[in-house]
Parts: sequence; structure tokens; C-alpha cells
Amino acid sequence: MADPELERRPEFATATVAYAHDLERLWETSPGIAGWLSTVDHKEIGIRYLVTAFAFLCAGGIEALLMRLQLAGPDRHVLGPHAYDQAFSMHGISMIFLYAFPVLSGFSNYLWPLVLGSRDMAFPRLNALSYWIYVAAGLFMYAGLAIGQAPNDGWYNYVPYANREYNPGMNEDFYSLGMIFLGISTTVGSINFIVTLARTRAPGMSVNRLPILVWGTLTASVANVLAVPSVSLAFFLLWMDRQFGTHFFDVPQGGQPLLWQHLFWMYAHPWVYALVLPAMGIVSDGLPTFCRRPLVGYAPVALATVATMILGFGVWVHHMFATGIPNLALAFFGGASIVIAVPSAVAVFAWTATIWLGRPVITTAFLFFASMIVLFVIGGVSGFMTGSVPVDWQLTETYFVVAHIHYVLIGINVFPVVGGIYYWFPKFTGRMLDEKLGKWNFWTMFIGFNVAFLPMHLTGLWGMPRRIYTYSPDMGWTTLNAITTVGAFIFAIGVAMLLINVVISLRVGRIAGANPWDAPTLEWSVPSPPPPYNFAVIPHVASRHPLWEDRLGESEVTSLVTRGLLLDHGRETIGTSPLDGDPDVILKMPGDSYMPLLLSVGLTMGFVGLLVHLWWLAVAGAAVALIAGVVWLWPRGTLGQRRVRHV
Amino acid sequence: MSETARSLPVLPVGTPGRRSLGWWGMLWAIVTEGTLFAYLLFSYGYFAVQLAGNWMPRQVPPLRLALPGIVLLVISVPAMWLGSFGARRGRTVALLIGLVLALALGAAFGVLQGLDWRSEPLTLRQGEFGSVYYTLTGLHLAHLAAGLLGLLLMLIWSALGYFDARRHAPVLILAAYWYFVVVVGVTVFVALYVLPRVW
Amino acid sequence: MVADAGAYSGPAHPAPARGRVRLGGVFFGLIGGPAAWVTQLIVNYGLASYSCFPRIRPSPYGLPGWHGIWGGLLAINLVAVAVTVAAAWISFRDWHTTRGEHPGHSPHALDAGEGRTRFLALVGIMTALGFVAAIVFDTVALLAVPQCPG
Amino acid sequence: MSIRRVAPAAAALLTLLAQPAAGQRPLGYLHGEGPKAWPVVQLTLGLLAIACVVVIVTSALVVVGIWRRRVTDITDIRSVPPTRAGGGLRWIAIGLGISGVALLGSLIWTVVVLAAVNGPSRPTRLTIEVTGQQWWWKARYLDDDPSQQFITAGEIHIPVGEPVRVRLIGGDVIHSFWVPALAGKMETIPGQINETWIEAGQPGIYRGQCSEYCGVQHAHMGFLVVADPAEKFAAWRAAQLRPAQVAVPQQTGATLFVYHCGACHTVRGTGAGGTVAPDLTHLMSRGILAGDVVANTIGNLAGWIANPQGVKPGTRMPAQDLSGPELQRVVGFLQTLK
Repeated sequence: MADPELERRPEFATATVAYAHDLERLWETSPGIAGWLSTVDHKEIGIRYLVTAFAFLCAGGIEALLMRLQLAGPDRHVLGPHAYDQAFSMHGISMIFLYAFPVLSGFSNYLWPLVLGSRDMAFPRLNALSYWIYVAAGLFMYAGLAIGQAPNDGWYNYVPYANREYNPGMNEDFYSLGMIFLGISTTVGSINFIVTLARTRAPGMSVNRLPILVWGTLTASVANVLAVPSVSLAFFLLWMDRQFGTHFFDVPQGGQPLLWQHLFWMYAHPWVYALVLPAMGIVSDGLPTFCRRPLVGYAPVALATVATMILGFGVWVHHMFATGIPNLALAFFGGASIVIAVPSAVAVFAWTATIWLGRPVITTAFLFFASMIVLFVIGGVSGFMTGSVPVDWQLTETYFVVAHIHYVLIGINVFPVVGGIYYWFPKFTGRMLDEKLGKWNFWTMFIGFNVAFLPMHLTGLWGMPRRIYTYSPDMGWTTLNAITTVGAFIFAIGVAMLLINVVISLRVGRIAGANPWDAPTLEWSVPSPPPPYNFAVIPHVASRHPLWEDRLGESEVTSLVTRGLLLDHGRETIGTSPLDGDPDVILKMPGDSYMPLLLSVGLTMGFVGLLVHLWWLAVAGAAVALIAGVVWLWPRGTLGQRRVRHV
Repeated sequence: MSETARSLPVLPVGTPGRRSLGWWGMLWAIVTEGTLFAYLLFSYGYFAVQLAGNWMPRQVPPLRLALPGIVLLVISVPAMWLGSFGARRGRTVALLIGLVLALALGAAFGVLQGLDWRSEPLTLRQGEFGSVYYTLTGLHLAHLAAGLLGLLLMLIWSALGYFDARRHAPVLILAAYWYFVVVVGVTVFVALYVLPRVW
Repeated sequence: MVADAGAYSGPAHPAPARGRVRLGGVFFGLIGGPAAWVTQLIVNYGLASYSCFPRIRPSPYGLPGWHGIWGGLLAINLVAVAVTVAAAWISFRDWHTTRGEHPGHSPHALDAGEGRTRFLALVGIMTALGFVAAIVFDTVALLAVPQCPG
Repeated sequence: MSIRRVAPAAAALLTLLAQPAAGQRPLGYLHGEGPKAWPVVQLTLGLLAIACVVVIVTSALVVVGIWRRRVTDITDIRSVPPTRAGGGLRWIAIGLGISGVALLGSLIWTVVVLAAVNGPSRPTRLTIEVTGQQWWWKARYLDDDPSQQFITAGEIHIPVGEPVRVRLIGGDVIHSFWVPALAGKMETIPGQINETWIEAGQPGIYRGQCSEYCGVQHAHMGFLVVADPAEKFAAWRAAQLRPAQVAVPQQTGATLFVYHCGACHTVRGTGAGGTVAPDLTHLMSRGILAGDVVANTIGNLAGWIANPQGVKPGTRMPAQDLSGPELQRVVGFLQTLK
């Protein structure tokens, strides 16, 4: 008989109360501060990601409002040029790096194991590490703002202005090191998502049964694995130039300013898609619930998600149309930038058809999802215009592009995210958000956003360059800017309504139950909020809509949700094959640990040491991180790493 | 309920070799680190094209220390393979010998590279080539150091008896990483020591 | 706790027809088009930009000896189209052999995606056709825009 | 609402937006004044019209789609059982077909325009080397005969109806050369030389602006392109070539200028020969000061010299320790630099 610690046939049954109780003991996080610091529960980490991302959203929003006050009229003096430059740089950094991507990581962290029918992410501790580093890197960059030396060269940070010669303060050091630091978080997070998807799905969940949200985050994660090294390298080279006198971007010695642009945009263009594809996935999964109909064209939409990202890797030069590259070479990228509208069109028509062929139930979440289609189209067509090379020579670096990026990032990220919060809040907390306040919230945000940013296209067409801290009254931009400022404040009130709704509903919201929306996917089969082990028995999936199968009546087999695999010899979940979800291993999942926190503390010490040139601190930080890493990886008997010797 | 029932097989538990999550994680870590070097090599090529022949130092980096170094590093591949072979078969002696050899060969490469740095007339601030040279070799050395540390840990864990024929995923994971370090080392060698000579 | 090991009777396998296709072919069908597209884009970009902007200043009428690259660029695109069409054909063949994997005609396969093998074949067909379009979009530029600014 | 009716309406609206108040929006680019700008303006308006039609049609589809079969009472969600009505794929197919045609059409139009503005239709006779500096523009008029070359700043004169080659140099950081009414942007990148061309179809003064963020005073890095008829341009050019004449009453002012300002500024014909700041030999021929922060009036000039950081915070121009009378003399001297 084989050693049961090394191999066994999982039991297959319905969960009993005693069994669930055992699981609870195995998976729960210890109470108090100790548990809070050491937890590796993906749900806890997901919520933390969401909350932290919203904190950065608010910080970036305050910066935006200050800028809007400065620009509300010509020749105003709310912010001086130095403060304005840091404000727009930190606004971009906050929104793009510290809000838009992490907030999606929050959703994915919380939801992936639940929608995939697993008990945790593939690497729970890496998950905790990824979160701690994200917080540390965000605070690291904001520390620059606190001492008045925040990054000041915009989010794309062109050299040579970012070089020491023109930018002698610590501003750019905060940015360079902060981005390398944040890159670690993104990379380990992305690898975690990829392996989670490849290996820890419920049995039967073949690739054709993945929710679109999963496709979105998977695609974004693969893109990050391939793209983040580019920006980390660029910032590393910049930091070397600034601190050690290397000559990567230092022109008098032969440095190449355009190399920065290539490295940055090779990363940043895919990144922009990484900011929207998971959010589009939220809509693709949320909209059908409220339309009472499966998404139209699952296969084309899944493909469109992946194709967008592939094409997204081939359009980085469209940020460089005005750099002197010969027209023929530009035209290739113009073609790529225009053709990228095709997969977007697939998604738009799939969503629209889903609405037409369904019976839309008008909830707040639905309004956010449906309005996103319109905002997506507006952001899409302005993007299509910038793809046309000669037109872009005029559009680029004007407020037209500012309007475009806000339609993309607010329209395709913030609106789905807020919709997602209305949709999954019951799952997160067990309580519903207030629908009445929700409707107010939606209309305020929707109207405020469009008042602020729709006229901004015209501001651009009338020639206002971006990143100017003031303008003169004879440029003809006064009225439009005043309107935009009013809209921005209305939008901010809308965001505040969301926060108020969350705070109120946490206490007095209606009790949700497991599946308040009668939604089709696995996360709605478990109680709200889910128990620490997610699934008492590992479900077995037979279609893309396990909870709708009985009513769609098109699958002659049915998914098993209440009967399934019992895995209770420690923290266990099932490992399955990448394509078909065939079970092939019983995975032992790690318990809570302080090591992720300790490792990120060490890394933070290291980066602070590098920033202020306290080399001993950098070395000490590296040592702490190293020790934490070794302890982390030390094989454990309970994990089955060490053979249990029967004496 | 379907009648096309499939009975569930006996499944391994824990971290069985290449089915372990760690192995998959390492694959993707290699992908992302490999991409990092690809971008750096792209930058190198970009300088080469933009600056044509005007950026090479008068003396390209000498082969005296680099060539033996890279040979030793390549020889560490069969050593590492011996180690992982030993781990898979549960032959602790082969495992230990392989790990010790790989560790020694890798360390020797690191020492030679360090000596090369010291004897090199080139400096970090000496033109683009100096900057690229030290950044590429430096980043590779950093990855090598991580590999050496891993080898050291594997040695300790092997000596403590953590691995056998059924449980040896960490050795396979480290071996994958080590092969990656060697491939990068050879690539860097070709880029910095060979290409400037044949240009 | 009920231990009825061995009595497990899960639903049918999601890809009953998986044995009928070669995995390598499936992957080629999926990545052939994107790979061809990205290759032609980057190679053509490099050649086109180097031939009239070598190093630090533009060469308005093109580098000597580089005037003939127009044909080369077109040839690269044609090869890319050929590779992509091959990917489409392999995917189509896989689709043909597996389309009965799950009840329901082909629109249903697109809509619901059941039958993993045929799903991937179908996705491969769509990918390849899409990337043929993408390569054509890049070729349009070649037909109209002069090689160098002049 | 049919596309055929919406498209012309949208185009008409856009034309309205673009045309009447062009003069009041000096950096607007929905109107063009030269053969390089016209095709691009048409393309911009065309794509804008397509964009508007797409937005209107898809928005209408979404709104009507929601309206026609909506369920407003969300407590009923369970009473609306999920079903899979067929026919959705047709939407994607039709949508893809229409957008594919529109996209391919736009691309063809794009490459045709790109080919049209690729280079000047005639050989150019004038090349101006323009350098972007933090935060002003230098222009060197090139000529095979070195004695016919000269340097000016902030204001570029060109002959009307003739293509002019512009060679772009990055003086310090990256800037972007942009005269919206004449042509789109081209970055000035240190370490490389970019080339573009402009041609003004009408005489006039066209405003230009740096359009790549370049530091604290990026907002104040404007310039003017003055398109003159051939004779007027030739006269201007001849005038610019002449060195300054220092009249006797201005000797003190000139000496003060050379002492305080000459390390950075050049005034040909005096001892001031600095090259890091604008050449002021013909300062009074220009309409703007300090990268278009203020108009070139005597009051603004004095204020600018007295307190550059107050006028343009962060500017590279340092304040000079000049007494009131000294300042007056310097300004008096500068006023003679016609």
C-alpha cells in the first residue's frame, strides 16, 4: 500500500457539518493582529487590494481636483508650476500604477479561486508578498510628495529631462526606484495568476469554460510577465545614469533618448490594455447576469481579449509618431493601431447583442456595466483617430489625448470596477449595497464624467497642449476648461457617494444570501461572505454556467456543486491539467506566515537605502529579505516535502 | 446525472516533481527574467545600430579570463543534471556530487568574472559600451548569485534528507533556474566578447 | 464523513475528441498568425526606419544600396500571410475532425464554446483569419507610402 | 436614425466647430493654412465624423436595447429565468463587417494623406535649423554662404507659398515643434536631427508651441511663424543679417548690457556674444518675449529684465542686479535693436 501522505484517491461525497467544521479550523486565520499580519487568505488580500487601490484613487483624485482648480480659468495661481508638475505626475502614477491595475488585481485575487472552484491562489504567500510590496512601493513614491520631491516628469518620464543634469532633486529617484519596486509586486502577482489558472481549477473547467474575467486577467498577467521587465530595466538604467554616471540616456556621451521611449512604451502600451481587459472581463461576466442571458459569442469575445493584447504589443510606436521615425515605418504601426479596433468591436457588439437579446434588469451594477459600453466606444473611436499617423501628429500631446486616456481609464476601468463593487459587494460582505443611493451614485458619476471629459476633446482640437500649468485668456480655452472643472467636481461627488454607500451598507445593508442576483458562476454557489476554505467540497464543472444549467437546459450533464471532492488532510486543494482541468495532483497549500511581510520590509529597507545612499541599510534590507526568503522556502514535513519516516 | 462516469485515479499528494506549482512558477519566473535580458540585449543592439562602430572601446574585453569562465559555467550543466538525476532516482550520493560540482563550477565562473572586472581597463562610465558591459554582466552575476545561494540551500536540504525519489521538486526547480542562468551567461558572453570581435 | 472512494462519477470529459488532433498542430493554429504578424511588423519596421534614418540624422532619399528593400518588405508580408493561412488551414482541419465533439452546430460552438478541442480549433481559425487582416492592414501602408521622406 | 442622415449632419456640425472662430483659437488644428495642413485637416474631420457616427449609433443601440425589454424591479430578478435566445452572433458578424470596412477605408485614406504630406512637392530653397531650448526657440537660417546665415529666436519668418525645410535640433531636453495651422508635431530630440517641412498658403502670423513636456515652463514655450510675401521676406532677411548699430546716446546702456547680459545673449555688433540665450540683435522686430509669456512692449521688457522669475517662474534667465536708472538705460538700448 502506498504511503497515503504521498498518494491517495480523494474521497467523493457531500459535505457534512463536522467536515466543514474541520475545514474551518484548517483554513481560518488566527484572530487579532497576528492573523492580520500573517494571513495568506486570497479573500482578505483581495479586499486589501481593493481598499488600498481606492485610497490611491482618492489621493490621485485630490491631485486632479487641484489641477482642475488651477486650470479652471486662465492665469490662475492655485498651484505654481513646480507643484503642478508634481501634481500631474503623481496623478498619473497614482491612477495608472497604484489604482487602475491593483484594483483589478483585487477583484481577481478575491474572485479567481471562487470562480475557478479552488480554495486559494496557487501561491498564497506570494499573493501576500505581492500586496505588501504594492503598498510599500506606493508609499515609497508618495514619500517623495510628502517632502516636496515627487516625480515631476509625467508618468512617461522622458529623458533627458529626467536625467540628473536637468532634474537634480530626488524626484526622479523616488520614481525610478519606486517603479522597480512596484514591478516586483506586479511580476510575482502575475505569475501567481498564471499558475493559478493553469493548475488550480475545479475538475472539468476546461479552457472553454473559463469566465471572461479570467481570460482578461490571464491575458493581462502574461502581458505583464513579458512587459514589466522592460520598464523595470528602463528605470534601472535611468537610476544608474543618475547615480553612477552610466551613459544610457546621457546624450553628450552617446546616450539615446529614444531608447527610453521604446523601452517605456513597449511596456506601457500593453500595460494600458492590462488596465482594461480584466475590467472588460468584469462587464462580460456581469452584464449577462442582469440580461438574464449568457454572453453572446463566448468564443469570439474570449479570443478578442487575447487578440487585443497580442496586437497591443505591436503598437508601442504609435506613441512615437512625432519622433522623426520615417513615415513608412510609422504607417505599419498606424495599420496595427487601427486594426486593434477590430477585437474591440467584437466585444462591443457582443455586449450590445447580449442586452438586445436578453431582458435587462436595471440595477446599479447593470447601469455601470451598460454605460461602460458607450464610454468604451467613445474612448475607442478617439483611440482609433490617434492611430491615424498624420492625424496623430496634431492630436498627440494635446487635451484630445487627455480626453482619450480618461475615457479609456475611467470609462473602461473605473465604471466596470464600480459596477463590479455593486455586483460583488454582497459576496464580499454578505450585505447588499443600497440601490437607491446606487442610482444616484451612478448618474452623478456618469454625468460628472461626461461633463468633464466630453468637452475636453474639443479643448484638444482647439489646440490646448497637455501638461501646461496655465494658459492665457486669448487662447479660446477658458469656457471649456471651466466646464471640465465643474464636471470633475461632480464626478468626485459621485465617487464620494460610492464610499458613503459602502460605509452605510456595511452596517445596515440588506442581507444578501448566497446568490442575490441569481448569477450563473461558481462564486455564487458558496455562502456570502465565503468561508475561509471557499468550497467545502471541490465542485466539478460541466459547463460555463454551473448555476444556470437546469434552466438553460442545453447541457445533458450537470455540474456537481454540493457533491464533490473532500480534501481535508490539511490545507488541500486539487491540481488540474491546464487545458481540460483533469485532476492530477492533490496540492498542499501553505499556512499563514509572517515571511511575506518580513520580506517586503527587508526590500523596503533596501530600496530606502538605495534612495538615500545609506548602503549599510540597503545591505541590511537585502539580508532581512534573504533570511525571510530562506525561512519561507524551508521544506516542511507537513507539506509532504519531507518523507514521513515510519519507524 | 451523466452515466459516462469516470473514476478518479489515485493522485499524488503535495509537490510531485513537475506537477508541483513551484515548477510552474519557476517556468514563468524564467520567462520574465529572460525577457529582462532580452530587453537589455535589445538596448545593446540599439546602441550598436545608432552609434555604428564609434562606441566600441579600442580594446574589446579580453578573453583570457572570460573564456575559461564560460567553459566552466557550461560544464556546470551536466553537473546540475547529475544532481537532478540523483534526486529523481533517490540516489543521494549522485545528488550531492552534482550539487557540489555545480556550486563549485558556478562559483569559479563568478570569481573569474570578478577578476575580469578588476583587470578590465573599461569602466562603468566609459561610454555606452562600458555601461552596457557592466550592466549586462552585473545583472547576470546577480542571477548567478541567486543560483549559487539556491545550490547551497539544496546542499543543506539534501544533507538533511529532505529529498528522495518521491519528493524532490525543489531540486528540479533549481535545476531549471540554473540552466537558465547558464543560457543567459552564454548569450551575454557571445554578445560582449564574441560579437565585437567578428563585427 | 462518507468515504466512497472510487464511486466518483463526474460529468463527461470536456474534450472527448482530444485524441483526434495533435496538440502541436492546435498550438501552431493558435500562435502561427500572431507570430507571423509580429515578426513582419518588427522586421519591416526595423528595415524601413533604418533605410532612411540611419543613426543620428535622416537620409531623405534613402541609404545607398537600400532602395530595393521595398520588394523585400512586401515579400516578408507575403510569407507572413502564407504562414497565417497555413495556421488557418490546420485549425480548419482540426475543426473538421472534431466538430461533432459536442452536440450543436457551429454557431452554437462559437456562442457557447462547448467541446474544448473544437473550441480551440475554432478559435484558431478566427485568430488566423484575424491576423491575415492585420497583416493586410500593414501591407496597405507599403502600397502607398514612399520609402523615405524625400 | 440612418447612418446616411447622421453622417452629413455630424460633418456639418464639425465644420461649424472648426471654421468661424479659428482666429480666436490660435492653436486649434481644425483649420489649416497650407498644403501640408489641408489634407490632414480633411482627414481629421473625416475620422471625427466617422467617430461621431459610431458613438451615436452604438449609444442608440445600447439605450434602445435597454429600454425595450427592461425589468425595473430588481427584487424580481429570479422571476426572469435565464434563457439563451439565438441570433446574437449575427450582431457580431454584421458589426465586424461594417467596422472592418470603415477601418480599412480610414486606413487607406490615412496612408494616402501620409503619402501626400510625406515631402514637399517642390524642391525647397530655404532650410531653417530650429533648436528647442528650455524654454525658447532658436532659429538659424542656413545658407551655403556662411555670411548669409543668421540666428534669431522666438519668431520664424518664412516666404508664403513656398515649402520650407525645418531641421530640428534638441538643445537640452526633448521638445516638440508644432505650428498647428501649418503642420503636426515633430519632436526635437537631443542627439539626433529630425527634419520636417512647412508651407504657408496664406500670409499671416501662425502661433507655434512646444508640445512635449520639457520642464517647469513648458507652458510658456511658444513661438510665432510669420509668413510674408516673397519681397517682404527678403527685406526681413536682409535686415536680420545686419549687425546692430549702437547710437551714441545708447553707449552706456550697451555697455551695461554687455556686462550684465553678454555672457548669455548675443547682440551682433557689440561685445555681447553669449550663445545659451536668445540672440537679441533684432529684438524689436519681434512681437513676443520670453517664449510668448508676454507681448514685446517696453513695460513688459523692463519688467521681464527686472524680475524674470516673477514673470516666468523657473526660467533659466537670472535676475540682474540693476539699479532703476541702469535698467532704464539697458531697456533704452534694447529699444533701438530694430
